[in-house]
Amino acid sequence: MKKLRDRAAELLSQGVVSLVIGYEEGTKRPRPLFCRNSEGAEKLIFDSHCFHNLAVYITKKELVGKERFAVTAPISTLRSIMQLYVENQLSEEKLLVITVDLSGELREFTTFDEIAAYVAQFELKRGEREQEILSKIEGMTREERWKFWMEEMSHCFKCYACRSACPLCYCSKCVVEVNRPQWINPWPAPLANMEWHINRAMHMVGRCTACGACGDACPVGIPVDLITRKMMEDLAPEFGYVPGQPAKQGNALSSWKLDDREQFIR
Amino acid sequence: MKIGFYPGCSLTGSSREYNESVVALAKALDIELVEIKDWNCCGATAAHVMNEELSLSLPARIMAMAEEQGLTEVVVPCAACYNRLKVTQHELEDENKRTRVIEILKLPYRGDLKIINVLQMLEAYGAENIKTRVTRPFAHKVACYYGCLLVRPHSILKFDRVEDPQSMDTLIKGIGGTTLDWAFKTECCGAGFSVSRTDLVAKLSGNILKDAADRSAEAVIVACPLCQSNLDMRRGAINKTLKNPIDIPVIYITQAIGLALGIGAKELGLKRHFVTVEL
Amino acid sequence: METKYINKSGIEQWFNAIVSSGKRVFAPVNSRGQVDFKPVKKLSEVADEYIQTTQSIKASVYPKAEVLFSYEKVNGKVNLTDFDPESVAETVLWKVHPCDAAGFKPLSAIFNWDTADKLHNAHLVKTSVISFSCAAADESCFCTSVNGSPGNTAGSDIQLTMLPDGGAIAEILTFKGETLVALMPNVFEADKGEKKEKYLVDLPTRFNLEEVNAKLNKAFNSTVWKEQSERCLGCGACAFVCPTCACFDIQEDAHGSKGRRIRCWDACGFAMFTLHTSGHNPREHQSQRWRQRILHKFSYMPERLSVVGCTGCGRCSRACPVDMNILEHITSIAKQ
Amino acid sequence: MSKIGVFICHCGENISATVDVERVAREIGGMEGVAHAIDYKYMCSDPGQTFIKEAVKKYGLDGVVVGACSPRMHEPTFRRACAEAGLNPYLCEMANLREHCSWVHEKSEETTEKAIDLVKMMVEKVKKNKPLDSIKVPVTKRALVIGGGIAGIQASLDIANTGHKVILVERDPSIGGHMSQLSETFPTLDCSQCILTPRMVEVAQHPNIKLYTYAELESLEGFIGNFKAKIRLKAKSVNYSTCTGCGACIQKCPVKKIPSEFNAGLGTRTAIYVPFPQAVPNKPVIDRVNCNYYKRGACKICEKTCQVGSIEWDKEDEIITEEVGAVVLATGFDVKGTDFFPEYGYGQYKDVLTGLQFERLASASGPTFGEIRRPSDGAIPKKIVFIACAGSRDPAKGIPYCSKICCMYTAKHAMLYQHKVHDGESTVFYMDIRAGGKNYEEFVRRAIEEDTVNYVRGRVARVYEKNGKLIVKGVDTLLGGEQVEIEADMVVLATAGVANCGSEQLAQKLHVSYDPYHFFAEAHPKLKPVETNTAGIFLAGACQAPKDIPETVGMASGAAVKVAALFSNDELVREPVVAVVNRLAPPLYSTCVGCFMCETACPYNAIEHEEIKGRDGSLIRTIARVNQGLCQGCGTCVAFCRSKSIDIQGYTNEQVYAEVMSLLND
Amino acid sequence: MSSNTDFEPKIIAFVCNWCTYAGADLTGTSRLKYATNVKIVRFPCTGRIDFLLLLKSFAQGADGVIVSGCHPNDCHYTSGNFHARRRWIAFRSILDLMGVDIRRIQYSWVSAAEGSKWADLVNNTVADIRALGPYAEYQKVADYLEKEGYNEEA
Repeated sequence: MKKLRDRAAELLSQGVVSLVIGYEEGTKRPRPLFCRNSEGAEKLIFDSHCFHNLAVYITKKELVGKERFAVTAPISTLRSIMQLYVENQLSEEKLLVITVDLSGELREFTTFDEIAAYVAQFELKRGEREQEILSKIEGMTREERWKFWMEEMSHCFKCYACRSACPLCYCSKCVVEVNRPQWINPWPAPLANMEWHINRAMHMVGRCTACGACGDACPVGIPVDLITRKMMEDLAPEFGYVPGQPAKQGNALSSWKLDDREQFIR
Repeated sequence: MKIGFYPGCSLTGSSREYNESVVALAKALDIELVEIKDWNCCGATAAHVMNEELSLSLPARIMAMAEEQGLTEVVVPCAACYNRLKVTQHELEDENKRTRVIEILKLPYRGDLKIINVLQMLEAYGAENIKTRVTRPFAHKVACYYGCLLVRPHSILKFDRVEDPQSMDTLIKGIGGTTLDWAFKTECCGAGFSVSRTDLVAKLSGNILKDAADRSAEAVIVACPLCQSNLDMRRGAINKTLKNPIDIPVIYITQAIGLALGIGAKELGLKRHFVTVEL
Repeated sequence: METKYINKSGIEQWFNAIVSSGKRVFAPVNSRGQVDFKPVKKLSEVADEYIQTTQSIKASVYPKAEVLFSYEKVNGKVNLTDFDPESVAETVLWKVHPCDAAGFKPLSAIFNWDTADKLHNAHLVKTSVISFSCAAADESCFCTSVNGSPGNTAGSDIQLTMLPDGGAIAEILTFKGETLVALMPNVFEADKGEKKEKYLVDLPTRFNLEEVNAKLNKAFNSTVWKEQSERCLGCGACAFVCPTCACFDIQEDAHGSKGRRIRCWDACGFAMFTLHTSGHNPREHQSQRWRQRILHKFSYMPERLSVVGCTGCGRCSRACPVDMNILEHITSIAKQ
Repeated sequence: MSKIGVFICHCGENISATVDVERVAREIGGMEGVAHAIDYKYMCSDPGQTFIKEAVKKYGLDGVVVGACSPRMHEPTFRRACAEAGLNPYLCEMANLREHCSWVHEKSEETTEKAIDLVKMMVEKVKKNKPLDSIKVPVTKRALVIGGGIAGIQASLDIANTGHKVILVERDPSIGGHMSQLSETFPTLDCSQCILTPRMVEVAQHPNIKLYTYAELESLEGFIGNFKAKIRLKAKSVNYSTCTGCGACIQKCPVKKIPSEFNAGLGTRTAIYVPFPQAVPNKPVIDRVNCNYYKRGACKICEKTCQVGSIEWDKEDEIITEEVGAVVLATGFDVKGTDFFPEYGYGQYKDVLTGLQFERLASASGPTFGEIRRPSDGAIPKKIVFIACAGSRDPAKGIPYCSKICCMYTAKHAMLYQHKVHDGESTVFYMDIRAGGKNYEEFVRRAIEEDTVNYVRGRVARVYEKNGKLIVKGVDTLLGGEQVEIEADMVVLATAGVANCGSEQLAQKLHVSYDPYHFFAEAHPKLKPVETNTAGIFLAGACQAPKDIPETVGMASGAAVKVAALFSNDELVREPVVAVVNRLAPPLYSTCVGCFMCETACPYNAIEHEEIKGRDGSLIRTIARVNQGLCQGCGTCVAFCRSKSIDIQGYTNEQVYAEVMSLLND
Repeated sequence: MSSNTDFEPKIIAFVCNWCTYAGADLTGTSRLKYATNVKIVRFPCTGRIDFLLLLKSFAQGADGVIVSGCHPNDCHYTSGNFHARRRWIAFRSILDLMGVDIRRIQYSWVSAAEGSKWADLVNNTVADIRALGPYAEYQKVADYLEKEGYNEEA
């Protein structure tokens, strides 16, 4: 922690970066922090409770400005950074990525290849909560799944916290805001909510890194992260992609294999 | 090495020498043959032209028994049996046929049994042992005769080159023999017409023997009881169709290898042939 | 205004009487790991042991999307069907927190500030509020700082203060409240003289409203907005759980020759909220939208509608994915 | 409010027999935004089109829907009519009431209701249509011809003679192709090389033809009129600008036993070689696979021999880019080798030859200088058997088609044999004799009657060697299925003509379709035999299917005319069905966020990066832009774009959404 | 579920212009008959077909959807159908997770030469959807605003 604070203060005072995005103590748990000077750096923390995916901020131009900036990133954030990189949203020159490795040492990444190599050591596994809910869903019949999700969807009031928390939802105009035609009804209603979440999952095919930020952000407790997570688990092996290790040429939906599955096609 | 064994009718009747030599050779090569209990006729060359359900059910029962007895791989020395079992296995990949046959048999049938012929068994489990255990190199020039049933239809059996098979030749070369490049490797010997149209068999088998003799073969090597009996037992009728009678013997590959390993002629059933074997 | 006593079994009998009167009864229910107002039939369904429901009673009283009118064109003629106030069902809200009930005033002030809002008022008329005074609070609660209190009766028709014996002090506050009592008057006994204040949570004032108001009057161009809003993600969670947020959007749901016009919830925190067709956005940055949220509640509303736009329920702080703690932010403004 | 005109066609009785067309017109006439709706017997006729034109003017229509046949049939007709009346043609749509309704349903209420729905759908679509302008793209008037056989030579010369530049790319060290390997040609028996070599020389000397031999197409990008071809010039290891072609190096090369490709494996060549004496260009290349120096690092005898120092050991493959407007594919075919035939010995009998090998034996420039001799012992075969349809017309061998040229060349071979070996005996086993063509049947008859070739109708079961003879066992089906056994000295297999190796990969590089046998597919089997499905790419010769020389030459000239026609315009007019990335006023500029996933999805590389810059020149954002020339309008990017920032003209989101909604809203 | 014998399913077909639309034209030219329930919407390529259109179709009352294009390797645009196939694999997987009845979407390859396949496809799909009955489960919620609240008791 001390090392991180010192390094951040150093980077800021030496003018290497103009901003360090990190974590500070919050009301109940750590929250994002934006330090612009070495005093701010004193508040920095970094531990296993720091779960916010700070990658969500690094595509916001008004926030990060034109100068070089740094971001402290746990594994899930690193995976998102890799995905943002292949989607042409980041540049190596502008971004300094800092993490604390398993041995507590500070690591800095200046290239995306370094990040990819580092991330490759970590396996993406289901946590207890994910395992519990997903195995429940996996055991349901089709009708039961529909009922389960409809019940969940009835709670959604379309605050779009899931979208706002997702680092990969960086569109300046989201499809739900497109009104010619109005693809998805803008009001919260069970089906319109369902359409939004199906749409979100489709937009995440080949991209979702299963960081869980969307589910965590949901104020009404819908496990929206599990929709994209299950999608990712089901499709990643088939389409041959690994979250955090994105292919440089095209993602799962913009590429194809001659022998892709087609038993369902008559 | 333990492997399932389906002798079939011929090996217990007209071709006992084939059975004897297979068993003797397997023993010499440390291969334990486990005979399928309560096996039945495979239907041979007759059933499949008469009744499809019967022709599938007979071999299916054999395989179902083998599966039930916990066997995973079965060697079938008779080329006709081998062919019928393999073809049945292929046919029963069709769900409807499989359901029907299971209904007839009242036995479970999975269809994952590995069916191999003697050449495949020797290639897979004997090749190394044969090489080191040859005591009497088989220094003879012979014609390897495969016949029809061992290699056809290729799409189902997927064994060897269809028009110019090589596996028997390789085995013979392995025990010091010389093999002929000849034209009748896979020609028909007349097969089951042996009884009803001996004249036809005499002509067809005669062509085969003549080409082998013309190319100065000392023996014809076979791996099919039907071929062996036509070329051997019908020699009299054959010789009547030829200008010059032919006296070269027709022996099984198992006998040839047995000789090379120093197994006795009697043990290999070599005394049972119509054409005297002096090799 | 009348104060009565009602014992434990009396509460249940009265509750059952309300349910069987045919009115819809909404009460906090614990399900899916969250406590929220839901239709209930039995008292046992009602949640205990919680500080605050995730959503305010706004979610139970006002639909998130509501048809203003519908139309159909037949043979070149348009048939309009207007909103029917009578279509709104009689609703009783059970176990409402005072901070929730207090939200009706600012909401009504907004909806009726120039013309009376037919829909809003129809829902209000059909709704009866049985609030429970608060015996517990957490670090997000600050009603006492915004003219409220754990025993505030504003907006309630009846307020119950639970007593250790399982009974309650019942303050019957309005005619609507009396109507509810009349469903089973015999369970209401004479007031036993217990002081309600004794059973209320002690919640010290966290900031001085006047002071905040004075600071805000000069804070429009302050850098504080940018500093505070940096981590804000721009979602609508705070607005949607708030008992006083009233932003809405008008949408057309057209299918061929028929359709309906729908009013649905919106949030001033959304980037698109103020986006003009031209592409110009008067509140282009999140900091401006954050400023709008705070100024609207703590400056514009007191000034124009004479009511604070915040009841101190603390829901926005709890719902915020990135811990935008309103109390913390207001306090820091007050200290500036 | 829209003013749509709807025109329902009876199509004689084709539509009106099952659809109540009057009711359709009546009901549609009552729809929102429909200003005029009529039905008429033949909308596509002159009076029918006049109705439309007059209505456009009279009612000031801003959209037209014609309910008639398939738009694939008459869309251009009605769009033209609208354009003539001053309405943007892309404001006209067709509802398919014939192929998709009246012809596939019985006369019933439901059929009429479906017809109404189909028209309604198009009315709703047209309401969302926008006027579009055709896209004009410039034409690069330079052609690329791939393959230097007779097809490529002919096409190149024909195009070059119209005054346009041609780039001819040949894989081998010399042009000439299979025709240069032939001895004499049917049905005239004139010498193949005598008629071909002048053409080869003409190619080399033509001022409009740029010839790249020993070169292959690496990639082709772009679209009709604007292709960019990357061509790999394989390292020849010989500097052609200094090499005089003296041939001294070839004589001295110590590696002499390489089977000669030109002689179909019957002769040999050296490692530094010219494929044949009349090669164009007549300069050698070094075959690096077989060269001692490249294999073992030592030798360099050729370098020592070369007077002008032309050997370039370190030369590497070079990739050049040429811009062309059209491509002619003339990559020819190949023949199956004898090893494809297990029944004829898997290629192990030296005296079982392919027809192409026999051509080399019969050719005066061949390994035996035109004498028919057995490759095994050099003896002159006294008995020869020709087997036609070796592989062809044999579904079991995966070649169910007829290779077309074998009947004729087999007759020619037998004839040549009889002419050269007077006491020889030749037998041809055949299935049918296919001799359709000018003087072809007469030629075959001559072989049978004058040259006494023994034609046996039947198949050959086996060929095997015995006592130095090839025993051919066949059947004569004309004589009651009698078995025939011939002790032949030589057997010639008329092996199947198959697609050239690598044709599948080439097709994929060019985005042209190919048939199951990997021959390139023509755009239409009857009406567009030289076009491919990809505009601007044409076919010539046997790369499309096996064919003989006159047919090949005819097709090559056909392709050349297509190219010349294309080059007669300075600009090409294209349908504006292309994708567009939206543009908005600042500060948004576009809803595109520049993730460029569309770029990876686009099959045509049509997505470009556009930098949005502020007034001070600073980069604000990089967003996608569609190159309208490259875009073919598939719309894959549209469905892929998450923010719906790309749309495709003619099938916009609004249009298709309106269509779907109209079908479902009651 | 109500008796399905008089149930006439509403089915929309999303097809590509070059193969299936042309194939359906051939069905017409060959005068092969099929059910009137299916209406065709033409797209340039299956690659163009937006998954949202399928969702909207169900929301607007379709009981079934056909999506059809060129066989693999036959795409006029060389790879549009391959992109579409991937999209469908993903879409099916997500729909299935959410409990949407994926049996109601029939994917197919119908070439320009397969006029009879198109007729069979339509007839079989109509029969399949008829057997499944109206997609009431989905259509019911399509109209819901919050007022009818899914979480409220009926």
